Amino acid sequence: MDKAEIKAFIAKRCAKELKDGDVVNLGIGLPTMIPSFLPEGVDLVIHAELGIVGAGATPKEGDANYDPYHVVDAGGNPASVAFGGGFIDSATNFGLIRGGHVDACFLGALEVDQEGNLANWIIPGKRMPGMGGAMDLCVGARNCIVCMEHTAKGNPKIFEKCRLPLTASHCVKKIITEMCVLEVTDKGLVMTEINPEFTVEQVQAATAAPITVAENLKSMVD
Amino acid sequence: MDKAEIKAFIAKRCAKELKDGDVVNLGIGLPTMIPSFLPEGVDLVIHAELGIVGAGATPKEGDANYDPYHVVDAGGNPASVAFGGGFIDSATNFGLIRGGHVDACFLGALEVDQEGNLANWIIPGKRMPGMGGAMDLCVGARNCIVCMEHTAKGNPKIFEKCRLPLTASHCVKKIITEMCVLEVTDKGLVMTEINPEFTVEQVQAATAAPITVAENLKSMVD
Amino acid sequence: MAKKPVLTASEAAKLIPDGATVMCGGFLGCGQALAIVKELVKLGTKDLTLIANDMGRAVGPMGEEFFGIAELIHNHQVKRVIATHVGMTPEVGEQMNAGTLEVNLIPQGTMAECIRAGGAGLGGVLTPVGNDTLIEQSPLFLGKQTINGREYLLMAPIHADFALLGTYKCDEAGNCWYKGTMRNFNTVMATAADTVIAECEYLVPIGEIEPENIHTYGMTVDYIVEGEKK
Amino acid sequence: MAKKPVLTASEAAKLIPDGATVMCGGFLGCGQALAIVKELVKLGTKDLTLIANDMGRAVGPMGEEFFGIAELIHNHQVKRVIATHVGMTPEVGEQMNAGTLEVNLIPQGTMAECIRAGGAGLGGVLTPVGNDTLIEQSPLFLGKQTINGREYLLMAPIHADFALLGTYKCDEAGNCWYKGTMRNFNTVMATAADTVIAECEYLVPIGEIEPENIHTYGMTVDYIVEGEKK
Repeated sequence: MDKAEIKAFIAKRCAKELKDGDVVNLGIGLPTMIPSFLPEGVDLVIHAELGIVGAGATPKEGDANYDPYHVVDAGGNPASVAFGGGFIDSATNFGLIRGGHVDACFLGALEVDQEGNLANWIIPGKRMPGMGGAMDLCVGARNCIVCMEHTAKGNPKIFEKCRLPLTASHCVKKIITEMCVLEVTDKGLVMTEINPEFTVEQVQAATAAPITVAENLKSMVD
Repeated sequence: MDKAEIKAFIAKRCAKELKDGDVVNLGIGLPTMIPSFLPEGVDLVIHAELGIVGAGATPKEGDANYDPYHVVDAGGNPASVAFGGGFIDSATNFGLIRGGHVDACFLGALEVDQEGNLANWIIPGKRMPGMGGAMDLCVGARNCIVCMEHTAKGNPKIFEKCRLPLTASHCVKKIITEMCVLEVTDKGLVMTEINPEFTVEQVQAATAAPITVAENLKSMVD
Repeated sequence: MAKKPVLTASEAAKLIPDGATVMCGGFLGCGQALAIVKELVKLGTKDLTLIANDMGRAVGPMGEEFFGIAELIHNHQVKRVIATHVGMTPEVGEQMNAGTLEVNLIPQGTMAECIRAGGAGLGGVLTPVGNDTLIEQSPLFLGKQTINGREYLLMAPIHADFALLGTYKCDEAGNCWYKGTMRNFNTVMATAADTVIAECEYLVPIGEIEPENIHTYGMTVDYIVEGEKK
Repeated sequence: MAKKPVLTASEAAKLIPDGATVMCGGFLGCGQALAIVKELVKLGTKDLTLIANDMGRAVGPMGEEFFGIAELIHNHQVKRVIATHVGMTPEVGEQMNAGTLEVNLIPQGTMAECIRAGGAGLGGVLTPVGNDTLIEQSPLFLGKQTINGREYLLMAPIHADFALLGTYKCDEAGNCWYKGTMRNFNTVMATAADTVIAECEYLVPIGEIEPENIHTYGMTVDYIVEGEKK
């Protein structure tokens, strides 16, 4: 699989986590591909930190709802509200996030560990863009799912313990990569699904934390 | 003075505390008479706990804005919004009250004392209607002014220390009655104005707390 | 966005079991889910805990006998109330004195804020209101804290099993708009209950409430009930 | 209700002295008081502390050079920022590394809530967000508290000398309405500063914004500025 195929593969698997009516927040990059893999009849409420409850498709220049000065997303790009969605202020919006009204958030990680700790906002001395709404989402969403390539340039991203400063502790419930699906449990990481292109040994070699293989290990490609 | 004259006298004096643009909350009864004594050009923002920022005149049956099911005041009576006013939810509204955005609240008291403590919401074993928004207003308004008849059936209402359960402590800045104007200071009650119909001795006799007479004692009737 | 299920007032009332904790929006009945409350009265659902600014009115704006949740009190269906003011429903005091009703009074702003905190995942509310008063004996009072030299009461968040909203317009996605003073506690209550039921006077198509002018967001509403137009 | 004074952007900017703490509504410039900011740049007001979600954009939506408060950073007029994300304005990182700019990053929800608390007279914010992170070293962090078995950070309220709102419509009484995603932090900031200035694209007569649809209440607004229509 090339990079694009890997991303699509992960996004497709992520889509299975969702059911009709779920309120979800999608991080930048890979997570934004998830909605295109939803089965017919599964309609999400896309929640955007910047102030859209029920975001719509990204408008293009010339579209009636293209308004780059008044309706934008958290990246500053033109956005839109879905039919039935609304605009909201930041305090109320993050009240909804922190209060458990968002069913799931999907986001990438620099590092994630077997305790469900997540690091994705800062590399001290190198990059400090800020956490934006990520800390609130990781703590507040009912289900925090990391979706990412299993390794970075061949190096593990899944550890026994994160080394980088955390975004949130004990928040990640599930890790979905091109190799496998890992659940974060009291007893560490449990692999519940595997991509048949890989062996259990290959997954373990690419992971810097022990992995328990579930008794009924399934294929990611069903 | 009969009861009605006494109330009007007090309300008229209260009106002098206000300047154009002030945001005020008026308790039930006497305080609601204050606006009718405002000089020309003094326009208040009347703040209503129930959810009106800038309340208007009380509408009568047949008026276009008479809507007893949708626009009411804290007594459940038909109310209206002034031109330029708005409707607001309770959390935001009390945020404005607590946050010091209300310039003054005028309210009556069962008891008030020389420390500025106020009791006006409960008589244990007899009446317990509830505090409604009174506690928030007393603590939150920049200026909390008690306006009431000086005594109740001849008995003092102004004490060294309140006996009834408090609405709020150290909140009252000024007491305006038909007899005098008292300021609450670090050194106790200071009489700054007197109704020329009464003597200082009469005021002191009607008050169950020591009163210091201001050096430049003025007449309430100028 | 998915449409929300529309129930009759009777169907909605049947969702609420005996012993439930129910938040009721409304201020003296203005902005209250009047039709659902009527059905709760008919059903005789009992041992309710009600969280509401007040207990409605013994007499309605047009002389109606009972207006809003006052009838649940009259019917002895309530075991506990958390409210700010109960002076318009004398039966509350009578039942309290008779020992059949527990009454917890808290300041109006504290109530709004504690409900908001319950819906917004905050650990509590730090308010200067209620200092040196009986509020320090409230079951919601968790302790005192001095911050920057000022004393605050730490009050507990409030959450409920059900919230009944009394709205004016509700669209098919559950977005709500309140006329006049109906909004009061409804907007915070919509965020602070496991199941949220929005009664409306007018059920309108999606789009009729402008996306900028939504007062309660449909994502927090579970069911819609079309009530009576007033 | 009294009308609010209308100033030019230049007059408004001159109200803000060197060293002032200024809250700026806006998210990457959307909902920011762009005209007033431009005048602050011209005036060269210095040693500002800015409180804003981000520091605007180095490049605007239509390729503009600087969009919003990014230009104040570029011009070295800012000594400290409290923000949630500064990735779109690389100069913030550069000045921070050079030791000329203090940067305090806090989570977006915490920022909104701390500003709201500052405007609503609350003693602080108890949030579970930031637990076990660098936020525990933030100057706004006041301590940890366990409530009902869960750990919360107590974060300090935020208040400022000035708040600059970027609104769409503003009526003569100061009531504001925001289009689309302009609202963001503006509504809470309007309550949490000594002096509040509302810049608008359209100054409209009273009544044009329905009393139910006001986003920022005129009673909290001190001055109105008519800015550029976008």
